[in-house]
Amino acid sequence: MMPSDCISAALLIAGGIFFLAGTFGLLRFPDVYTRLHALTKADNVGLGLMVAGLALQAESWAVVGKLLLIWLLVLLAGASVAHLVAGQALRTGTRPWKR
Amino acid sequence: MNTAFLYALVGVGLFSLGLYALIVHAHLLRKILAINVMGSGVFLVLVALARRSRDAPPDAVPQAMVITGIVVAVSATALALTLMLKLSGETGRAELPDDRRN
Amino acid sequence: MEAVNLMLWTFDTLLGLGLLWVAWRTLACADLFKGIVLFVAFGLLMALAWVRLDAPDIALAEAAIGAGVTGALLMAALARLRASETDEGSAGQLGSEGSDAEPSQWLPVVILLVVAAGLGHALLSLPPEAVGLGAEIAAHLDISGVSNPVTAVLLNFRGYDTLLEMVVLFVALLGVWSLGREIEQGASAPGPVLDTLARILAPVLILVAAYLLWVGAHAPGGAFQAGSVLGAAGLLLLLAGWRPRADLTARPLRLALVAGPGTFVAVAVVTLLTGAWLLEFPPKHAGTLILILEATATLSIGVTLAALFLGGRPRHDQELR
Amino acid sequence: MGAEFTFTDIPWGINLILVPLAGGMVCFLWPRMAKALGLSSAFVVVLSVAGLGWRMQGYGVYRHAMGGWGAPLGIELYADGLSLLMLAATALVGLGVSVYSAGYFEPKQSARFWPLWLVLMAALNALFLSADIFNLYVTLELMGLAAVALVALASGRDALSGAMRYLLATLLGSLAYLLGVALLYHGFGSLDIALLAERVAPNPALWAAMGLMTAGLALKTALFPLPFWLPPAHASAPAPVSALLSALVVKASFYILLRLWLEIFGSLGAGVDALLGLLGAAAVIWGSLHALLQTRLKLLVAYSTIAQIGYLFIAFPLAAASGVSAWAAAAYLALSHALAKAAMFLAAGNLLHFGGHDRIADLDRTVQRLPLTMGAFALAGVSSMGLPPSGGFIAKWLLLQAALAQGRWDLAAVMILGGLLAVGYIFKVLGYAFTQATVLRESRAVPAGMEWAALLLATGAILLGFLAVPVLALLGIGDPFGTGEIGP
Repeated sequence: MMPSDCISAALLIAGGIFFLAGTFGLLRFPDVYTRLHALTKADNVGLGLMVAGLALQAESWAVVGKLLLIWLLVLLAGASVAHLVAGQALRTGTRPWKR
Repeated sequence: MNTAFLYALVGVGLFSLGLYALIVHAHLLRKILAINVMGSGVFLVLVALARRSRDAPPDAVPQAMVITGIVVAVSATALALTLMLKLSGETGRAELPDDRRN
Repeated sequence: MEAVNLMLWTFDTLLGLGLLWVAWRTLACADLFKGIVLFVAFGLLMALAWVRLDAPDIALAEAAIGAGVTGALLMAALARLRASETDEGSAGQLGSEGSDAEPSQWLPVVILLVVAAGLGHALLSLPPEAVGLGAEIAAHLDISGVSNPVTAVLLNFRGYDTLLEMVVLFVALLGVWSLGREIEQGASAPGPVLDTLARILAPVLILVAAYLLWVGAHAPGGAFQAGSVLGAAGLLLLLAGWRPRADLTARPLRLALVAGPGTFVAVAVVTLLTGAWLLEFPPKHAGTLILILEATATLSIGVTLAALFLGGRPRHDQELR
Repeated sequence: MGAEFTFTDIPWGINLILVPLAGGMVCFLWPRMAKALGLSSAFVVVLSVAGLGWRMQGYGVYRHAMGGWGAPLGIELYADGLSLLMLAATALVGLGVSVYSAGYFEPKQSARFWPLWLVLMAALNALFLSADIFNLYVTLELMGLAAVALVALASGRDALSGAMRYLLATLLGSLAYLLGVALLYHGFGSLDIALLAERVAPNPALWAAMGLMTAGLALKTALFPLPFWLPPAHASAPAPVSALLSALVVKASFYILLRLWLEIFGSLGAGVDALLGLLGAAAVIWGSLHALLQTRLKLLVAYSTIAQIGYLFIAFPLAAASGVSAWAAAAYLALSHALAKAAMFLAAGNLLHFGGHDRIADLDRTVQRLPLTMGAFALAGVSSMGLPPSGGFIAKWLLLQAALAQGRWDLAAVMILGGLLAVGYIFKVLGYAFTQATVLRESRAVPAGMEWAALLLATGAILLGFLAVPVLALLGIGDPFGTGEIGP
């Protein structure tokens, strides 16, 4: 195994862990706001790690560019959609969870 | 069991599940969902069975048929949803009246 | 290799069971909104299944149309349905979901189990080697004008199907338009976030559509995937409150809607006049012709999907001109 | 292409698909021209069918390899006598309905009707010309969606729920058919009907495909016990649309079923054809009885369609046992019923337009006031009852002969009973049309074109009673029923 392969593997596994954590958060957190938090945080970082891991394996810069573009688009969409969902929830009267 | 048969059987399962839901549910939106699930089941059978021999290159004909089918499905769904909205605007319910079934 | 195979087998089994479970929840859960969300998830799982079946073209189409556009159409319909039902005291919604208990529920279950068992038996009795046209396609691919076999089938070998399929989309639009005008959404102001998102994303989506269209000649992609991405861009703009100007919704919109099938018919006539058969592309020009057909098809698919999302004729469309 | 371009070179079959398709799109772009374009398209289609028939008489069956590929890679068009007969029915009914519609719709509805109708015409022609089971699926869906949209043109609760029910039924039928396509393709490696016919072998996949496709198409054809969607859709649609649905659209799915049966599933036969015959017989009785019970004219005509479809299915067991004449009878019945039923619905539309209602008991001396319309209804009724001289008589006579020759007294009895019930429901309408109603109502004038369209179609159904020899000869082109001779 090349050293870059090892780094890739580590990044991919780390990304997977973030996704797993995000999914748990989505399922276990108490209200819509905290769930959104878990989802976006974990997905953005998890996907970023995965993209980084895959970029190391890419055959050309064009592929790296596409991977980066995917990540940026997901960041943009995830952030906006989370904002919209939270805003809608506030408007329809869902109170943020308090301990 | 071969992967191809596994997915084909899942396709049959989806077809039957959709058919059941189409029969028992009264709400039109759910009937439309059921039709879509049935369609996905048929598409899965269509493509999965072409992968029975793994070493050959994929057969493009079923794949093209499924792409055609997906476009047909979205067309039908759009028409059905608009009809449903008009009907519920007329009757106040998104269901078919049952009185005509004799 | 054994370990990899076992992992893949486990993955396939889990995915198959997951598909069935999500489909069942989609159809059985009490809340329709939840059902639609699950349906979108179902579409994404289907896209995964397509990848596992070496069908990336379908995976793209499924994710964009099956999950994306269909999901948006369903959501919009549910929102309009709820809006109209709250006027009537939302009796219909509750009543419809609770009143499903008919006495003879076991009969369909039994019949369907028998049907499913029979179909399963029929499937498993098929010969283990696929009989298909894979070799036939490979043999003719070099004179088809493209190197992606799926595009070759869709636009060349079975281009006639695709012509009729474009007309199916057109007919759906005719049907929706004949049912009335667009349904005005209530007072949900789009807000700055959605507006900005649409401003950034729409051009990117249009670029992606162009890329998918171009790449479809030799790699997964093509007119349908590109068209649905274009449609998604239109959907986003419509959601953000954008509406086409009055002078654009008259003839130009109608022209865009028929551009795809219209070009197809025109090319069909030209090929018939210059050659012996309808839609017979001379190998030298096949690539160009396919690109022209795909470009107009992409435009029409995109515009039609966005127009279908409106749920009726646009405000400024005049029927009699 | 050679220097000289002769009459034979005109691609008649292609015209049948492309002309209405292009017409429909142009109608959408320039709604003001819709009526003129629609009428001329319908006229060109009639000419093209005549040209196709002329060419086939000289050169035999028509084939066209789409894209020049040919089966199995590409899609082929194929027309033999059976296709030609169905195309002729489409063209004639299409022309009659087009002339009728030119007077029927108000401008706004007209702008919506013509594009949909022209696309439906293209779909029907494409369906009757197709030799590829997946291409048939696409044409089926195109036809179904266009038909549903046309039903919904008559706004209002009944039409909308009728259209919705129809849409769900037609989608379900198509999906069952498509699953059958998948099994046939993966079982035998082709989508072309002729190639499949060479390759099929009785195995579970073929049985399953047969079950799925037969059930799906029977649902679309509204075979008993699955006709629940037909009466509401056909009765609530605008009159010309009802005519198209009853005359042509249900026949299209029957045509596919017949084709598949003749080429692919015929070898499996055993038992299934008997079942189809039984269902057909039940449909004849059930549909006729319901027609007799109706108080509204359009519903009566719609239930009569269910009964007439039943006759088509009675041909299955008869043809399986011996001979071609039962198939020829079914094809003949499909043609004459198309003309007669279109005429009936158009006449019913005239009455509805005239009096503002279609309650049979309040028809109020329409015989004197709308003689052409009632004449059309009566002539179409003659064909539906199977009285001579009419196309319906020839068809039912052939069917009855086949039944008697095989000693199927039960089926013969059902046919005779169905005929008697038809006499009952037709005369019920005619009787009220002669008498004066208790409550007098205002009436609106009916445009002459609408009356003549109905009358000419009905006359066509009667004329078929004199044309048995040439029509059966045309039907024999390409030997669609596979034994080399046709008729008695």
